[in-house]
Amino acid sequence: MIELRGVGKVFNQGRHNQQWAVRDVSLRIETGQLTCLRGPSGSGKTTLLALIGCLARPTLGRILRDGEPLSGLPERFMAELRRRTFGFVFQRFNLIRGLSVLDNVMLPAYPEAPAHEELRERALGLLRRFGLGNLAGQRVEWLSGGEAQRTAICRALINRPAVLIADEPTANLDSRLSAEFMGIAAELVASGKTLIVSSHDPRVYESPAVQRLVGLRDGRLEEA
Amino acid sequence: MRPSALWLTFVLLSTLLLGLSLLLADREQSAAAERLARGRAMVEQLGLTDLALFTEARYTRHLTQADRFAPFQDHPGALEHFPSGALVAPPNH
Amino acid sequence: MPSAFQRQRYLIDYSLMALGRRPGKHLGLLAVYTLIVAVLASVMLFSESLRGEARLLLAGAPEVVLQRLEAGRHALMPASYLARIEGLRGVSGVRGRLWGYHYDPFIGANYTLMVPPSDAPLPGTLAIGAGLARSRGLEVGDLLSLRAANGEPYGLKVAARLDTESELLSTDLVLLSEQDFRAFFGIPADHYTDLVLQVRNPREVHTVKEKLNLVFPDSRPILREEVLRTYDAVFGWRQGVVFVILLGSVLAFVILAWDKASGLSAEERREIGVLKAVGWETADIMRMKFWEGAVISLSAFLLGYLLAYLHVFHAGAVLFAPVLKGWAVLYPDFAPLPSVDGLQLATLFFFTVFPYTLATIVPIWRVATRDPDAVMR
Amino acid sequence: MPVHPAILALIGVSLTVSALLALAGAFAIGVVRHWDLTSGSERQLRLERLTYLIATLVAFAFVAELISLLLLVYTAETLSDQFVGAMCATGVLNANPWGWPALFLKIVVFFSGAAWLTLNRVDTRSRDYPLVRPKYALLLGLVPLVWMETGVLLRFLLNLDPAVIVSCCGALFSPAGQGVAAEVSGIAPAWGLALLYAAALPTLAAAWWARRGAGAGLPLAGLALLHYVLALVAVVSVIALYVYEHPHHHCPFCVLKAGHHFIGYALYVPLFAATAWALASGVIAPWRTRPGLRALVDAETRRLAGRSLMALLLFHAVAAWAMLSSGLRMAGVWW
Repeated sequence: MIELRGVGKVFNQGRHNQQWAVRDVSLRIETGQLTCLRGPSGSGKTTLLALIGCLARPTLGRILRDGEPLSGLPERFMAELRRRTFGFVFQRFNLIRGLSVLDNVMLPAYPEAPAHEELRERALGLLRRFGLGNLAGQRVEWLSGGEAQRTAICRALINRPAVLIADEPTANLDSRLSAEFMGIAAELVASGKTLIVSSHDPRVYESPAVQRLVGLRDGRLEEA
Repeated sequence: MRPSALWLTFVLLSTLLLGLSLLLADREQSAAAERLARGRAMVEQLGLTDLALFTEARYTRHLTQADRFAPFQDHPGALEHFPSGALVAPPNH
Repeated sequence: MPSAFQRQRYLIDYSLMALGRRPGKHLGLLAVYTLIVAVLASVMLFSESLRGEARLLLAGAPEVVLQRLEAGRHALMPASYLARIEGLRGVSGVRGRLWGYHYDPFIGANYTLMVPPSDAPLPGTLAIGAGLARSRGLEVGDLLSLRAANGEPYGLKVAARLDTESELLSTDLVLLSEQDFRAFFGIPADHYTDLVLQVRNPREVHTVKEKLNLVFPDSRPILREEVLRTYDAVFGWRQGVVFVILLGSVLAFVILAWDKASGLSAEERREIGVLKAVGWETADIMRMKFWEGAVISLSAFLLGYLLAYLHVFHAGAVLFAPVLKGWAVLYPDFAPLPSVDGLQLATLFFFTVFPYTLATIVPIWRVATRDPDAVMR
Repeated sequence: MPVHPAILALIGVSLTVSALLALAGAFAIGVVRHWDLTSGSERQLRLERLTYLIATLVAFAFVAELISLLLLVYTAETLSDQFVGAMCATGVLNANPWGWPALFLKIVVFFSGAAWLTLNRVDTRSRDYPLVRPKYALLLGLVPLVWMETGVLLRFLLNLDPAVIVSCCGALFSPAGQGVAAEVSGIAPAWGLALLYAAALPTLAAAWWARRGAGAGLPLAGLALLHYVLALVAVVSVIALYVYEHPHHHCPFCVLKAGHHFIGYALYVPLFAATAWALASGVIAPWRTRPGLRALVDAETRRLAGRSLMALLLFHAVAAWAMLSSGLRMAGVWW
């Protein structure tokens, strides 16, 4: 269970364009649930996801997971948490061009340095599970939107993370692929993963798969 | 085939070749021992002092016999102009 | 806990994949850097080989050569000096040497004419070096006629050809009898070119030198030690000079490496952000980037050295011939004796890898410590 | 000074290392002054990033120092034939008064570099950078040491004059002479060996115990230092004699020659490595008392002790092999 206490994040601290992206957010995210952050763009959804996923450090407040501090750790441990506990699916997928699909999926596991053969098998297994088995050798630049997102999902799952974070997953997808994504999301939650999704797309926050809806406006929690 | 496997094999292979070149050099040194002995005998017998590497001019042909200002003896204003002069410093005695 | 080596291997994987994304540029960079290292290594190997051979061959050089100087120029040595030297304590033997130069306009080459102290060719005949024979197309039995000091052609029959094995010493040598030498150059009977001395106790050679300086103020003793040190300096000097020049090109490469490491395109910077976002530590990114530099500089060192070894010892340093030959017509045909000095190898490795890596520390650090959350926006 | 590429390399390295250390020191001062882990401010983030740069600069300088130590000895060894009267590195180091200080300072910098990197490694592995202040204080102490070493080395290299007649190792390392080298050479081989093994056994035991138990860093470091000194004494007084198969040739540098199959490097590298690891485990030992650090320091000590043990065993194997396989038989004379 992830708990946020009075978390705030400011950008350009001390300069004229100082801006509080997230202000005094206190929130509990249950394990094994799909939590959706709803709010217009610029409401701090993405920043909040970054704080939860240890991509950034809060300026104020603390974030804990099962009582253990997530924020305020040296960068080395933040990276370790990103690698082992969290899996990320970015809005623009952020796949690394020039590398094959298989390589992209394996990348997050490089610092763990598992046996190479075992890692390859695990990656291929994931790709086959999401119907990308035959695209393993393909360069990621030539993938379609849906294929790219599923590759990103495989990459997020390679280190068997407990929590999956998806930022505006359906922003670049048509309704068929969005429905397909929500299906995958439901399936992942059913298999025990905790999912945190941010979106302002009704196909996401009105989907039955969402167990908890959190509203956000101008960096503050909206009293739902 | 992992890219690192390829590159590490290349490094291993060329390091072995490098080691081989060191061994080869040692072997060649000993193989050339009598040739060098014969050469030394010629030097001793004829009283030679220099290698016949740069035969363009007397001070480059017999470096050890020339001295610092030998190159400029042709006439006071002569500039030392042989290519080998660029490679060979006038001896310090 | 996977071994450190395993983790490094994965980082090398990524570095190579990253380099592989733009093969043209990186292979070009590697090729040029390898070429520079190859030239640097060739100069070192060639000089070291010649220095070694010179030291071995010239170990037989005369212990002391006494040269007479007139107005600062090399002059003939009167026979009277011989008698005066024999009286010197510490000198166990002395003999006069007869040698000189002759410019042959026919092929535009300088010959070294010399009278061997023992078993000299019969009067009217001569022995010639292999290089000379080759460039004049002379065989044993042919006649070689040169213009004597008095302007008349002076013909001698070729009695022998010196072995090509010793060309490094004898490529331009002409050995003839004392009688022919003196007639050819018009040198009076009681004069020699210079004197060669044997010293009873090699340790005393310095004291003998002092004595010679006192007794013969107009002449200059040259010790064998100085002969050897001259060749050490000659090849050492060339190594040093060429080294410093080529360091300029290594420096250019260092600036290139610095620029490549810091001048990352937006695409590459975003990629590093993605790597960090998916779980790579700053230290991993830095090591990966260092591996990128190490792959290029280490490969350049290994390839460059091996190419240089093949070039110098199997292709007879053919690329250096024009520089070494200069304007000499007579150039010894010799295969450099392979000799590799570990110190040079270590220095070569040092100058290839160290500056290249050093230049990239700060740029790599700056790139590796970017915020991962920039990727989300 | 002979224009030899190796000397250019040595000068290049020492100047670079001084510059790197100065840069690292400057950053360290900035970090120590404003360090406050609890604040999430951007300045704290920047300071944390700086620690990576400092660690990289020092690690790079340390590797460069290690290479230049080997290069210095190897250069002195190879250039010995250009120095009148020098038969090996000793002669070259005698060429002017800065030779030996340059070598000793390089060794001291090498050991302190190893210690700092170990301290840094423990600090970065813990959750709250506990050793930030002590480690950067040690770094600020290291900077002047490196500058002094660079100054001495430059004076040595720039004043190297081949024409100077130098006294070779025969003169320096002979019982008849005076000075430390002579006294060490004068020690009876039996005593030399006895002292070596008297130091070796407890050191090996300490390393073995440190590898299994906990918190044996300090005793291991102390014993290893003692063993290091006695090992060098043993090399000069007895081991070298067996390598040269000559009862009066005490020189510790001639073992580096190719003629002796570079056995010198097989002896010295493990000895230096073992001592460096042991000293490093000693440096981190006092921090066991800190709450968050006990487990980390113990794990690191076990790792270092294991490596130190391996290197010590290798050194003694090479030394024993050198003595046993030597043609010199001194039974009955020495023992």
